[in-house]
Amino acid sequence: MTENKSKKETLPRVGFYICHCGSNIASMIDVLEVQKYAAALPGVAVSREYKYMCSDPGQEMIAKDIKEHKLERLVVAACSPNLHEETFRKAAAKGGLNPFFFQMVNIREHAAWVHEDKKSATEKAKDLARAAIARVRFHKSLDKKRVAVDPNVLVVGGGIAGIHAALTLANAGKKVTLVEREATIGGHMAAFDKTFPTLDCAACILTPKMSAVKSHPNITLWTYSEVSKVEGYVGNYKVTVTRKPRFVKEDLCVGCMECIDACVFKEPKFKDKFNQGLGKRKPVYIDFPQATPKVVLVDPETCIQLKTGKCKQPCAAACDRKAFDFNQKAETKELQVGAIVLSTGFKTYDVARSPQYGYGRYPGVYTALEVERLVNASGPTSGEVVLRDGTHPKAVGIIHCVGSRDAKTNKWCSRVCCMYSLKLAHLIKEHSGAEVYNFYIDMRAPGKAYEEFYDKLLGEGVHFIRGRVDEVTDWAMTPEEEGKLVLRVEDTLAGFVRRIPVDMVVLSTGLEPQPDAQEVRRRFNIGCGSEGFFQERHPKLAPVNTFTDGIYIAGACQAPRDIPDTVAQAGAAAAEALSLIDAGFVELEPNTSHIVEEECSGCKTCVPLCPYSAITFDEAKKKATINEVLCKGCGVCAAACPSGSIRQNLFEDDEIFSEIEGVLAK
Amino acid sequence: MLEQKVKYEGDCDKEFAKWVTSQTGGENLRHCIQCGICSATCPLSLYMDYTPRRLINMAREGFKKEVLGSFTIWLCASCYACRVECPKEIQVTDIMYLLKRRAIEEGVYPRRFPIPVLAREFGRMIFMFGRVNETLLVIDLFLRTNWFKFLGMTGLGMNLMRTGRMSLIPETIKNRAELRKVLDALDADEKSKREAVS
Amino acid sequence: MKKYLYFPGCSLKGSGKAYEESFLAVCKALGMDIRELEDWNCCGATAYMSVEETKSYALAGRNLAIAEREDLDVIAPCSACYLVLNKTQKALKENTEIRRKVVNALKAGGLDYKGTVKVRHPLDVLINDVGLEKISKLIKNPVKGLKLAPYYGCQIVRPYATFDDQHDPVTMDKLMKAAGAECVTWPLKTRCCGGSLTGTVPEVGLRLAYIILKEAKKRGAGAIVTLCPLCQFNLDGYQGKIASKYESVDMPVLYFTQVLGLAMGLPGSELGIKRGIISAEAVLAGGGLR
Amino acid sequence: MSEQFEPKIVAFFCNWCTYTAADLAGVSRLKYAPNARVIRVMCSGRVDPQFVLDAFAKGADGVLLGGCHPGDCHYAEGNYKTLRRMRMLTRMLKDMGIYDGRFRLEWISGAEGDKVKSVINDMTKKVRALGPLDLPGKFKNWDKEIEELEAQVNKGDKDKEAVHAG
Repeated sequence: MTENKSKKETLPRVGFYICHCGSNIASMIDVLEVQKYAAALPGVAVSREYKYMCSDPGQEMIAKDIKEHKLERLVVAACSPNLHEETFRKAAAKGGLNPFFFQMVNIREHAAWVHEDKKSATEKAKDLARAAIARVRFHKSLDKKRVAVDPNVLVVGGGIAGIHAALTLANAGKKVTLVEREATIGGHMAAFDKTFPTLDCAACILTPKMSAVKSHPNITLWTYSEVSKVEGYVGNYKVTVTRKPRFVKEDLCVGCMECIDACVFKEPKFKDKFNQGLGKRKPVYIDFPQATPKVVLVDPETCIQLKTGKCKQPCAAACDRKAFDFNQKAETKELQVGAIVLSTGFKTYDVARSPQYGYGRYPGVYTALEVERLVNASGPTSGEVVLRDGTHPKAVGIIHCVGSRDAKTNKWCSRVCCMYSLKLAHLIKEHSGAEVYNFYIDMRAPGKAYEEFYDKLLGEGVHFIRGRVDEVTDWAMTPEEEGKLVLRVEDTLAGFVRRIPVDMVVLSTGLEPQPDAQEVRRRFNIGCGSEGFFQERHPKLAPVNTFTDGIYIAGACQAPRDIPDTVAQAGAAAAEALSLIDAGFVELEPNTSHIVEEECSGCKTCVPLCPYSAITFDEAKKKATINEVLCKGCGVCAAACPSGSIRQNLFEDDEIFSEIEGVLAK
Repeated sequence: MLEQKVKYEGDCDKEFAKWVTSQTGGENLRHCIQCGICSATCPLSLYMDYTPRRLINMAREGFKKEVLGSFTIWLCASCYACRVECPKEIQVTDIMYLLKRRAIEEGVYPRRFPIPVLAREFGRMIFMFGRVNETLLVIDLFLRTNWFKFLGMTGLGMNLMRTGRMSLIPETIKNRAELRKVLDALDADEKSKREAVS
Repeated sequence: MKKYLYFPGCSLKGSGKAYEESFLAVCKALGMDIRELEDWNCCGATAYMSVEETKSYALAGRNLAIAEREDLDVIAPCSACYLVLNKTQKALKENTEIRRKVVNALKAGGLDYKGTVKVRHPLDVLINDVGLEKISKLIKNPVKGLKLAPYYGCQIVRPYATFDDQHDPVTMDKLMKAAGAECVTWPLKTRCCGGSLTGTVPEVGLRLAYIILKEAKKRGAGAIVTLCPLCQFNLDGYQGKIASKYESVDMPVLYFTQVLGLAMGLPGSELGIKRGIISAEAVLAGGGLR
Repeated sequence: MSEQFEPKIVAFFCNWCTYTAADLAGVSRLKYAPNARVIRVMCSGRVDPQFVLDAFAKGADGVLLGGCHPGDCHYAEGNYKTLRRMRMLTRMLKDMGIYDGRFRLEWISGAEGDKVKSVINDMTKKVRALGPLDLPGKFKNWDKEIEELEAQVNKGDKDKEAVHAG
C-alpha cells in the first residue's frame, strides 16, 4: 500500500509557500496559521508566506530557497493552477529543480473567494496544503514533449473578423485557408449602409479588404463551404471541409452575369436572402455586385433544371466560358493546419418570439437588418425609405432592446443596438425627413466618440423616450391615431404613459449565438458560456484563447461586439496564432500515460478505451504499448488497467492516493 | 399653495423596503430596471397617482407613506399584464396584493376605495354560506359604502331580474361546519404566530 | 371517454347562468361525461385573494381536496376561479409555508390534499381533449354571416394558462370559426375589461368596458364572444350607463359556448340566449338563427 | 448551541469542465459550503473506483465526482466511461451500505459556476443530515470485536485444558 512505502523512504525536502494575494486570500484565510501548520508537517524544510508569490521577488525567494535549503519538492498555495502553475514551474526550474517536482494548491478560487467563515476556510486551506505536500513526494522528474507546429492556419467565418484575421496572418507570410458558409465573404457588415459613429460607408471600407482576401497569394478562399471534421491537437490539426455545389465552376466564372439575364425567369421572383427578402432574385444569382468571389451560383430550391431536369438552360448557353455544371456534387477537402481562428459571428434575434410588436401582422413593422438594406444606396430601394405598401413614413418609432435585457428572451445587453439604433435614426431622418422616436431603456454609448454621436442625434431633433414599449397595435383612440401604428410606452422620465402613432416601426433586435454554435463548438472541442456564445479561456487575460490550445476565437461568436472591437479582437487572435506558429514547436504537458511492461498482463482492456487509438497490442510480446505522441493524457486507460501497469504522469495512483489521504488525515 | 417635493433619507423606511422584498412575490423587486413596461401595459395606469414602475421604485426605496397611501394599489384589477411583460419576472400583481394587505393592516387605505369592505363582506358571506350571492354582496357593499350610488344601480338590478340572472336567496353548501373548521384553524394559526412574535 | 368534474363557481349560479346552461348543453351534445363537484364552495376570487391570501388559498384548497378524492380533472369555466384554483395549486407546490398552513387547516376540517388535481378551462378541454375535428362534425347549422369579436379577457391566458398564447390567444377563434362564424382580428383580445372595478370604482370600470365595446364595434363585429362571466356581466350589464356617460354601443355579449351550441343545432332556450341584457336576437337572426 | 456535524466531502473534478467551473465560481465570488476538498484530474475518466473506495475508507462522509456533460468531454468520450464505471460502483457501494447520495456523479460544464455552488451546498446539506459515515472508526470497532472474539476463544481453550488437567 502507498502509505507504508512513503513511510519507509526518507522524505524528500519540501518547500511550502503560501500567498496572501494582497488581501484576496488573506482576508478569508489565516495565512500565518496555515504557514505555521505546514512548517510542522513531515518533510517540510521551508515554509513561508508572502504578499504576492507570483511577483518577481516571490519567485526569486523560491529559487533562492531551493538552492540554499536544497529543496527537492515545491508546493505553492495561491490561486488556480490554470492561472499560475506555469509561473511557479519556471521558478522551480530557475532554482535548478525539475519543474514537475511542483504541486499547486488552489486556495483563492476554491476557498478564499467562495467561503464566508474564516475558520472553516482556513481549515480547508490546511487540508489542501497537507494533501499537496503528501502528494508532491511521489512526483517524478519529467520533461515536456516538443512537437513541431504546422505553419498553416485555418480561419472559419468570412465576416469582418475572419477577413481581418486572415489578412493579418497572410501578410505575415502564413498560408491561410478562409472557409465561409455563405456564397460570399463580408458577413453582416456587407449588408450595412453606414457604420457608427463615423458614418463612413461600410462598403467603402469593407470591399477593399474583401478583394484583398481574394487576390492575396497566401490566402485560399473557400466560400459556400463548411468545416465538417477536426482531428489532431495543437500545432497539428487535420481538418475536413465540405464544399457545397454552386453548379458553376468557380475557376471558370468571371462574374459577367450574362447568365442571370438569360435565365428562363424573365423577372426575379424569389425571396432575396441578402436583402432580407425585401428584394427578389432569380434561381441563378449573385448576392450583391461586390460579392467575393464574384461567382454566380444556382439555387437548387428554385432552379427548374435542378428541380425537374426540364429546362432549356439558357443560362448555360449564355456562358461563353462554359462554367455551368448541373451535375456538380458536394466535395470534401482535407487540410493540415497548426492553428485555427474561429470567427463564425452571430445571429439576430427572431422577432417572431415577440408577437406583441406585430412583426408580420403589420406591414409597417421592420427588423433593424431590413432597415439596413432599406437605407442602403445599393439596397432594393436604392436607399429610399419606402414602406411595403409603397408609402413614405412621416413618423418612425425605433424600439430598442428587442430580444435583449429580458428574462423571457435573452438576459444580456446586446451592446451594439443602442448605437446602430442611433445610426438608423440618423439615416432614416436624413433619407425621409420623418419624425423619429427612439424608445430606449438605458442609452449605452461607451465607445470612442459614441457619446458624441448620441449628442449629435439629440441635436438633430430625434425624440428619445426612456421606456420599454409594451405593444404595437393598429388600435386607434384618437383621430390622429387612425390608420397608424400606435406604440404604448411609459415616458419614464415624464412619469406618465404615452401613446405614439407612427407609420413605421423598427425593431432593434439583439445579437444571439449562431443556431449551430453548439455543434460547432463540439466539432472544434471548445466550450460555450451558458448563453451559448463561445467561451474564452479567461474573461480578461485570455479573451481570444480557448481551453483548447491552438484554437482562437474572434468577433461576435464570443459575445455581442461592434466592428471596432471585432477587428481589434481578430488582430489579437491572429497575433496569438502567429506567436504559436513562429515559436515553431509546442511543448505538450507530460501528463501522458505509459505502460510498465513487466506488470502488463496483456488483457487488452485498455486498447479499445483510448479515443485516440494511441494504444496498440504487441502480439509478439503479448503486451500493450502506448504511443505517447498520440496520447493526450486523459488517463482513462490508467483508471481501467486491472494490473495497474498503466501510469499517467503527474496523476499516478500513488500521487492521487496520497492526495486523498492528505485531504482527510487529521 | 406650494408643496415641498424634496425627500430626505429620514423620510424613507428601509425596514419597509426589506419587508416588501422578503414577502412571497416581492423577491425580484430589487432587480427592477425601471423600463416602465408594467405601466405601459397596465390598463389602469392612466388613473393611478403613481405608475406601477414608480410605485415599485418607491417601495424598494422604502417610501412607505406614499406607497401605502397611493391609489395605485387599489386600482390594480389583477389582470396580470404587467406580471407577464416584466423583463425581470417581477410579480407586480402579487406586490400590489401584499401592499393592499399591509395598507389595510395599518388602516391607511383611501376611503374612496371600498375594496377592503367588499373583501370583508365577501369573507363574512363565505363564512356564513360557503358561497357568494353576487346580488346580496353588491347591495350590501353599496349600502355600506355609498348608498346613493346604489340607487344608480337599480336599473341594472331590474335588468338582471328580467333576465333571471339575479336571486335574493343565498346559495349555501351542505358541509358548512367543515369549512368553518378550516377557516378557524387558519385564524388560530395566525393568532399563535402573532403571539409568538410579540 | 374521459370523465371530468365541473366547478361552476358562484357566478355561473348567478349572473352567469347562461354560461352554465350553454356549457353543460354543449358538453352533453358532445357526449362528455361531466359531473358537478360535490358540495363545492366559493373559490375565494381575486378580490378576496388580494386581501385575505391564505384564506382564499384554503377556500380553493377545500375544493381541490374534494376533487382529489375522485382523481379527475376539474373544469373551471369562470376565469377568476380558473386563476385562483391554479394559483393555489402553484402556491401549495412551491411555497412550503403556505402548504403547511393550508394543509393543516384542511386537516382540521377532516380534509387531506396531496396536490394531484389538474384544473382546466373549457377551451383547453374542447381543443385538446375533444378536438376540433369531432366538434366540426357536430356543427349542424353553421352560424354563417355572424361576425364576432373574440374576447378572452385577462385571467385566462395570464399568468398560468399554458394552452394558449399569452399575447395572441387563438383557441376560441378556432372554435368560433369551426362554428361557421367570422372572427374580427383586434388587439384588445386580452385587455382587461375592468370588471373587478366596476362595482367599486365605477368611473374607471365603465371606461375600460367602453373601450372594449367601442373597438369591437369599430372592427365590424356584430357581437362580442367571451369566456368569462365577469367580463360578460361587465360588458353586457353596464351598456346602459355607458350609453349615458359616453355613447350607445348596443353590442350583444355572448358566451362562446352559446354560439357553439347554436351551431350544433341546440335550441336557444337551452343556451340562455335570452339572458343577455343586450338582446342578441337581431344579430343571430342575421346569422340565420332563431 | 451544540456543534453541528460538518461532513468531509472529497471531490474529484475534471480539469476542463468542473474544475474550471469551480474557478469560475470563485471569480464570480459565489459563496458555498466549505466542506468539499477538490482533487484535480485531467478527465473524470481517470477516476478509478478504487479512489472513491479509498476516500470512504480514509474517512470521507461523501465523495463527489464532477465531469463534462455527455458529448462535451475534452477527450471525446472519457465521461461516458466514467458513467459506466460509476453505475457499477454505485451498486457496489449500496451493497456495502453506502448510499443515499453519499456518492454523487455530476456533469458540470466550464460555464456552470452556479451549479458547482448548488451541487456542493445540496450535497453538504444531505450528507450532514445523514450524519458521519466514519468507516475508519467502524474498521477499528470490527478489529476490536474480532480481537475480543479471539481472546474469548483462546480463553475457552485454556479452560478446557484446565478441565482435562484436573
